[in-house]
Amino acid sequence: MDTLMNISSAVFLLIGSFLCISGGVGILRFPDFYTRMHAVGVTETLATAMILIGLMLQNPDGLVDLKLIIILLMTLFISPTASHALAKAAMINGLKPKINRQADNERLTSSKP
Amino acid sequence: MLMGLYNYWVVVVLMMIGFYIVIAHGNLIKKIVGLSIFQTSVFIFYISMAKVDGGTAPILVEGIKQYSNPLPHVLILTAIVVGIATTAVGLALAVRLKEAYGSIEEEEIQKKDNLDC
Amino acid sequence: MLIAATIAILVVMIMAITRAIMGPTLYDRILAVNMFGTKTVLLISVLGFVMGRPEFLDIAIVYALINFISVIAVLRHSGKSIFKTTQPEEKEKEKEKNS
Amino acid sequence: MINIVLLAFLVVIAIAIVRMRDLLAVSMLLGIYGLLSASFFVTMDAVDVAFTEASVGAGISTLLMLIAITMTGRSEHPERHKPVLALFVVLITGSLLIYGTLEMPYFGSADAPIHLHVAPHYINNSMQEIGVPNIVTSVLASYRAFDTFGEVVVIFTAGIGVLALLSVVRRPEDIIKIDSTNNLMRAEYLILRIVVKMLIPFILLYALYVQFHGDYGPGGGFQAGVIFASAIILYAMLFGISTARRVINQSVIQFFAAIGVLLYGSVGVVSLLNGKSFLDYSALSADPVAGQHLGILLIELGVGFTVASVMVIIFFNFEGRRDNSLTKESNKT
Repeated sequence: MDTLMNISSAVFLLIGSFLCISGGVGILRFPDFYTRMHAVGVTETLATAMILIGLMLQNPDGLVDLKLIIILLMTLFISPTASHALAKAAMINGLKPKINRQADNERLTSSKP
Repeated sequence: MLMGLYNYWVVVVLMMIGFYIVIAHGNLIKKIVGLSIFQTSVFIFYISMAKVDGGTAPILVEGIKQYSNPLPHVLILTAIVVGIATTAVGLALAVRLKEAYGSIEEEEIQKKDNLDC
Repeated sequence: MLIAATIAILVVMIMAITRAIMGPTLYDRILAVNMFGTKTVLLISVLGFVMGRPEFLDIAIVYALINFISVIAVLRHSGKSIFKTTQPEEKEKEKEKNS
Repeated sequence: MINIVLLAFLVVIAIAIVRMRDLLAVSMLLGIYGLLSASFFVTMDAVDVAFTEASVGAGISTLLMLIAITMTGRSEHPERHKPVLALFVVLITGSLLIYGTLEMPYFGSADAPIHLHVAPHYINNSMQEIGVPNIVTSVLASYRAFDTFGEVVVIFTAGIGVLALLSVVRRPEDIIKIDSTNNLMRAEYLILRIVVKMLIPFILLYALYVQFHGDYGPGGGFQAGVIFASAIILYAMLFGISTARRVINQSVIQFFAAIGVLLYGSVGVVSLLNGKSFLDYSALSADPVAGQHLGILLIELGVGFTVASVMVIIFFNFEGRRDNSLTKESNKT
């Protein structure tokens, strides 16, 4: 039972770390603000959830698990809300998404027979 | 020696960065930012001194003998809240100066003062 | 495994700091700060387990609860001229004009 | 090991702050700086300090910077002359300080002078004398209570200072104008309003937990006050300052700020009248340990009142000033 818990906790932690890093690569490599925000916003909640679940499996103590669950719930509620607020603020203040129309058109025409 | 004094050297570097911002930049808000960097470096200095190798957080638990020094923690804990309150007073002064002089750049304020005399 | 998670979080922190310093717009920086906040929540919770005193999750809860106040502040004051951004391309055009 | 990495991050951020001209970006970097220093305090076992830094740095400090910058302008003028002299002074001072550190006991050594004098007494005897597991709380609120009293008075004075500098008297038509812009804002952010409305009770409840759990875990009046104030500030930002003022009247907050200091001081006076020294709580009850518990509870409550109300006063006055300058501009045009 103990080894099962340890292994599953390790798996959850590894998945969480991988998601974290992919979000980090996204914030570095993507071309403009909205795509970066997409990378962060999508990975953030799931990565946090995975790492926190991994931690929960490490420790069967009731109070610590309760605190971890509170953190998890709050992150699930707040993180998307913050992303929403930030995107809205950027939009109101006139930051336009970067659109490469030429490339889109080329792709459309090439896909047509 | 490098490992033993690394924390203190970083503290000195941060302190000097804050000091440099305060004396070299003319913008009052930037000066307040510099002051708060300086302040944080002092916090880091105190907390680094309080750490004991093998010690843990100073909250008594059965079975743990070695704790870090609680006294610097107390001093810094209050200093952080006092720090934000005094920073607020500094920002309020900057806001009033902006209303009175139309600028928060040191040189421009001095120029206006000299014109008034 | 906890060590691996800590290292991963630190690597992501480096990436967020890079983005916060590079910019280019204010919103990229706010995004980086926000991301850094959630990563700090994770780092503090993992550190509690690494150091063997996991009862100190209270600090992580504080960050989880009130970390987005600054984003709301930016949203509240947005629409004022001070937050208006010029597009990066426009900036480049202006530079070309000037030179 | 991890503290080395965090300190290196701090230096990088500080250098970036020096070079940056956009003040809003500087305030964002300062937010990262606060987050990093809180993580550093956790690695140094200073959980109470990290808690305070978290509650201050997560919300209020960045917020105040942002509001002040919206009033004073975003960009910093470049310096006219090269600051060679400043660099020279900084380098000289820095190298002298580094020279000073060479004599210091190494980081983490248990026999450094700082660990030999008072700290062992606190660590070994506080459980019998005070009966509180969190040594930081017992030092803060009992052994060095007079010191903390001074700090609370400083915070109170800072609140009065901001009030004197920024408070404005409004005409009724201005209030209506400000209200209408705020109402406009309220209609727009539906999602935010719902989430925040759901969140505020949790934040308030958590602040109360921090306030009363400070004897057993990290926490206490300072942190709880700041968290409580953050909840009110969140409400004020999303539902408008004037709505928030209707809920929590300005004069009531000022009253509470004074009540906190008064409560702290009067606990001291009561123990003085009972024949012990100022702020010696064992005078409060027949059993000294029970007296200590009662005293710590009361003065932490006083600290919480003062800190929370001063933070709310600071925020309300900054925002009120900003609204006022906006209406002045619109009246001119």
